[in-house]
Amino acid sequence: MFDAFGSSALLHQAITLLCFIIFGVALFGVLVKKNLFNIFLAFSIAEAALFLFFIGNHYAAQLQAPILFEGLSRFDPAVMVDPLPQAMILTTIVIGIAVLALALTFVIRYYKLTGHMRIDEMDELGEDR
Amino acid sequence: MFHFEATLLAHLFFGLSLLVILPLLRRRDLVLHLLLLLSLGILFYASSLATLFIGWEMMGWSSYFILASSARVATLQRYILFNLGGAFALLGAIALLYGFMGSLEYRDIDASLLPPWAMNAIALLLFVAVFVKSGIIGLHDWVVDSYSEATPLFSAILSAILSKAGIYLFIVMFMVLLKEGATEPLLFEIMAWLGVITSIVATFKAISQDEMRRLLAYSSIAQIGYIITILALMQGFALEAALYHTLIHTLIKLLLFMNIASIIAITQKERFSELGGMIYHAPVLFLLLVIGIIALAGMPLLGGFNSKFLIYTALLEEKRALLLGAVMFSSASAFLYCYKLVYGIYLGQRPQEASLHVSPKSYYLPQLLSAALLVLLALLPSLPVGYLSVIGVELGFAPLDDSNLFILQSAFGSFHGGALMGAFGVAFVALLGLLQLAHSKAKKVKDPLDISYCGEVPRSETNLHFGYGMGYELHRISFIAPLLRHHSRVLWDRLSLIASDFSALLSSLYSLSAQHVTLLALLLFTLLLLGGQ
Amino acid sequence: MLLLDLLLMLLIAYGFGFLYYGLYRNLSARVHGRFGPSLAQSFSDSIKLFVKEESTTFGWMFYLGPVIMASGAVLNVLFIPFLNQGESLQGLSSYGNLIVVLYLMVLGPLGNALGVGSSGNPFGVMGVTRGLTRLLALELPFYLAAIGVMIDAGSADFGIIMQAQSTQSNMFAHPLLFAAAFISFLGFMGKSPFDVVGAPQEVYSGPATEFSGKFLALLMSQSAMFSFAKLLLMVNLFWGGADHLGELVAKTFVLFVAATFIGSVYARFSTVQSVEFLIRIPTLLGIVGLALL
Amino acid sequence: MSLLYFVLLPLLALFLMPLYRKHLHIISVMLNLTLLTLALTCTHTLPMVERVAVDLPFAITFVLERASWLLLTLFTLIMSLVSLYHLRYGNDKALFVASTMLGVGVSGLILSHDLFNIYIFFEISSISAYLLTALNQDVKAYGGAIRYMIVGAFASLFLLLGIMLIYLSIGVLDIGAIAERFGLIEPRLQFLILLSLFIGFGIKAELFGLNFWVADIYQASRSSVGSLFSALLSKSYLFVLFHLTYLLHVSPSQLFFLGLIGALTFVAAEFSAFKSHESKRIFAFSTLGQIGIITLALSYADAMLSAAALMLILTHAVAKTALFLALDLLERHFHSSHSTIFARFHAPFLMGIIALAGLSLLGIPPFAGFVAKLSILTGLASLEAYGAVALILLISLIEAAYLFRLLTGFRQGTGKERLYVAWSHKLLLGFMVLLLLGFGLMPEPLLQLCQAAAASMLGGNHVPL
Repeated sequence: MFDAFGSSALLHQAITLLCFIIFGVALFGVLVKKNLFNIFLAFSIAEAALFLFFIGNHYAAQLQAPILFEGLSRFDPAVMVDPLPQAMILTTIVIGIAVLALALTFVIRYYKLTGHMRIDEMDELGEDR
Repeated sequence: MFHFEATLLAHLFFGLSLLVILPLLRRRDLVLHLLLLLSLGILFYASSLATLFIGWEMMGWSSYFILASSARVATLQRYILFNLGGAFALLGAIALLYGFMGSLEYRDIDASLLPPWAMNAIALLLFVAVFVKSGIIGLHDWVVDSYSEATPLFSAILSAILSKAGIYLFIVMFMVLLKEGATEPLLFEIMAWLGVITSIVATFKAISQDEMRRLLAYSSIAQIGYIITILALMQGFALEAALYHTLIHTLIKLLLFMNIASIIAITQKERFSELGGMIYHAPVLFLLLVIGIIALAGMPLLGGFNSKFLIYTALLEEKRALLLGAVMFSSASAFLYCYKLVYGIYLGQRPQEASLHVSPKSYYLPQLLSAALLVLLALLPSLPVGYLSVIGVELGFAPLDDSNLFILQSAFGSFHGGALMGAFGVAFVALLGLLQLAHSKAKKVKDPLDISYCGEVPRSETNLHFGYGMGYELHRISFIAPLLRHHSRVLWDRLSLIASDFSALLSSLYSLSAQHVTLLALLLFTLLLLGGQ
Repeated sequence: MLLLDLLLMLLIAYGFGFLYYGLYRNLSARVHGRFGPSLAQSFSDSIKLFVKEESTTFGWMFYLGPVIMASGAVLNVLFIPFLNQGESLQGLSSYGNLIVVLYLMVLGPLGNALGVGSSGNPFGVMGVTRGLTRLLALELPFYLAAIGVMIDAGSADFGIIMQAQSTQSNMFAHPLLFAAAFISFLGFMGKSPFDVVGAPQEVYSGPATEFSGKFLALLMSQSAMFSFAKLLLMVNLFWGGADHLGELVAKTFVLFVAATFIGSVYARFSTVQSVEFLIRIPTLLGIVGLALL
Repeated sequence: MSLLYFVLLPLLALFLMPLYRKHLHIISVMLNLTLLTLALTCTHTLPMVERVAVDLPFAITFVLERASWLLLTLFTLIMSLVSLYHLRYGNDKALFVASTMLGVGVSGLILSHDLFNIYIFFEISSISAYLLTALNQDVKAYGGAIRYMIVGAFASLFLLLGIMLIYLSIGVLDIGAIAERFGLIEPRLQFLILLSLFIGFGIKAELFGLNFWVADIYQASRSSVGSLFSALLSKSYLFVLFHLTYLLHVSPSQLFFLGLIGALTFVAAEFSAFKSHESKRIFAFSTLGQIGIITLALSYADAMLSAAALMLILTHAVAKTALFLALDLLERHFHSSHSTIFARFHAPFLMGIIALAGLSLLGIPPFAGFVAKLSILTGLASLEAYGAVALILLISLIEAAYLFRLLTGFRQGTGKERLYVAWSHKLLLGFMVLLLLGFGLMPEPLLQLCQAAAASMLGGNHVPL
């Protein structure tokens, strides 16, 4: 699919650029959105952008997926893509989902207690409270 | 060289004062008082700067917690902040010294290795520590409030003992450890003048006080001002004079504060305006107080003169005429508050309404002991000289001559305590006898209101005790009034106001919403990214 | 021998004290254009008061006040040498020194102040307060001058101070110091313009308010002796002392007359005025004098 | 003896929860004491390296050297103390889960020798911290937890970015290997990586500019949780931050920058506390202040100063734990943590504990806090950093002002309530204060441990692959 890019370097640059645009958008969301749900969603987008950036930069058009089957009995960097980033990202996704779930739980509980989920109306903490 | 710490001051403070006062204390503060005692021990027997500092700080906080049972919050804040400020200055000096010596043991300290700038910086820091503890004017705010708000007994400890810690620190640091250091002489010159200015200002402030213990607190500041001045000469005879005065002042302040504690116990009153005429209710206390103030005023016939004499002759020997003039001026001004103290409490007319309690008998013991020692020292002024000289000799100074205990020797003359006492005694008895034998009979008035009063007869509600306001006219004297009008407290209050404004500003940062916090973090990231390249 | 010497000193001081007192009343009356009482008036007053039938007392401290005051005066006389040489009329001066005497001078007044205070009369205390307030400023120039003299002589001992003046007396060697001390001295002698303490126009009688009969007699006698002691002090410090009794009388007399004349022509300062004046002029003189030392 | 125990045992305890769900408080105590014992038995076998490897790139490496051992021991000690404290309050599932996970997280953080593992433990400890914050299950708790999560998620984004950039540029994650090859990276990218890591760890280590959330979080959580945050969490991040800093041989100007940040942290926190009336916020600010000093001291990369900083970490952790636990007692009684509660109770023992721990916190002799502070000051002085000495001394006055204002309440006011303190709590708190006093009077053994730890931390403990 990415054969049109010809070389990996160009491809990587394109991916990097794209990912950081997404990352920027997500950060914008984090900083500007007032709804707590939207904020955590923005965090998920930002994470996703980073995942894409990392995986994308390790993709090489000529190499195979790092899966051990059909004669591939060992990890060989010459033949297959570096498997480590994929393992890392898998782990990170799991963590990210766990954190998101926890965050949303808190948001729901918070909503039930206060009737709102707007960050600019959170005033329960601070001096003399 | 270093068994110095174990000699005079330690014995003096332990033996005399605390042990006299300790049995009198309420049980629940006993632990804290014992801690205080322990801290003094650590301070005096330290052999390294770290241990010295431990004693110094323990003394600060244990006294703070004792004080906390009776003083107001603002007073306590001032007490601990000034004390810690001094302590941290000391810590700074210790750290600086360590930077050059690589050790905190006394024996490893060789001040001759210090470059002049470091020696001067250390000296300045130590000055701050000493000055705060001694209540040098401008840094004295904490002294007066804490003395007047402590329990009456603790005031005695504060004034008689803890106020001397600054002097001890000065002697240990400058005369023992840093003797070889190249301290700028100008610093000592400034210190000498600061001491005497302190004593003058504090004396005037003392005169204009209406509360007994505030008066005595200012008096303590003034007396310690002399000691600071005399120590700044950095001479052996000056050291002896300073130590002698320390001894005398400890005795006097113990006597006076205990006396006032008795009065407070009897009358439950603190102000001259509410007291008066106590002489015929408590004649023994009156006599004890008179002994105290005569000694405090530094008059002959009581021990107070001995140290004054040594101080004056030390200043004469150094040919510091103006300094001596200022010291003597302050000393003469002290007569006024001495008289105010005795008049306001014991003399004049007794206010109507008061009901009287009984003073605890145990309060008399320290007073009697101090008074007896003051009389003894008047008779034998050279009695402690040998003891004091030990310290000077250890530090390499020549000892004072004490071959005849009756005679106090100095380079500028001497006097014979026994002759003074004897002459006064003979004259007193002879004149008293003359008066007694006179044909004329003394008739005691029945009614204390039977006085010559501009041809009128005062009634019982007439305020006849307005003499307690003596010293108020100082406010009308052009060069004293500004001293009484201005308080260094304003300066410190403003400083604390600035700090709390700054604090409000900063703490508002810590109440930002999570989004703003992340925004700031992102900004920091961006700034560093752009700027840090 | 010593005892006899001491008694002689007291007697001289007593006699000349009352003589000068009488002279003072006469001289100032003449200056004011009056005749004044006889020379012995004060002395006979004191004797008369002493033998009065009754004198009022307010208690034991009131009783002791004049005694302490008089003892102070006696001590002053005994600790200041009358002559600058020889064995006689030296009193106890070898047991003390100038600093001792300077402080002894305050002892008596303090004892008296205790007596006055115990009477409960507010006017007495008012006088004492004025006296003490004035004392603040009064002592400063005198102390400065005394410091100058002591540093100059290298000792606080009277003998050495007087010996140091054998070529030139301090009065001429250090005129500024002398001027400072002399102005203070006027105050110590209770002369105008510094006599606000006991001035009847100002305070209802001042410190002596409640004293009567033998107490007042004792106070008058000690005042006479004390005045002589002060004259003596000035002579010793600034005029080289006296070689013999005649010189002593002459010198004290000159000093006394000068003080009386000045005191007779000046108006009275209020307490505040006298403090401000004393701190400004004589203190400045003293400081300059010390700087020139 | 395997280092994995420090991670696996707690996890095992969590998995087996259904077996003893009624006795979680007891299990927690047993678990933490076991871990403490294990940590102590490691003393003679340091340094230890443990590698669980499938194939080389997939290896998980744990390293325990002197510095991390010191912290590990501290963490297990504090965990034990806190779990002992909770023994009286019975079974608490949420607390058990969250605190045990926190233990896993912080132990993993300091043991891991692999950047990605650090990230994982970073997240584990973060999640457990969020849980701990929300423990009270009220508006404050959830509000605080949500704030915490927003800031925390932001931090982990940057940490992840940094790790990704490192792997993209040199293809290794083992810290030792990174240290060897870090110089090969293009300088500008190097800077970006360092900056990302700094933001990631800096937020969690509560450094100035990144720490404006801290007071709110401490206020939202229970006081007993505050002790975990202040003694364990921030210190573990700080340790990793400086471990990396030393290993990556950052430039002197960057170290200076860290020192500056430390000083700012200190100043800003102490000033902020000056006006505060909420005791949990005050303690939070005081923690920040200490972190500032520690950062300042560590930024000099000097053996003596680092030892002093480690000493401060230890003494501060114990003192703060004692204070927070005592505050927890008060909070349970008064249902408030406003500073006025200090004047409303009468309990001599508790007051003594608070006062003495407060003194140690302030660095006042004869407590261990003083030894730490003195070592830092003398260390700074011997490096001729007199400005830093002056700053610490001056600002400490502000610290004294607010701490003593709290303590003043003890002897003031009327109508105090008698507060009953259980003997077990007395024993526990007394033990902590005795620890502080003991190490204050005999600091030598602890100082030596700290010096050894600092040497190993600065020495760059590369583990050969």
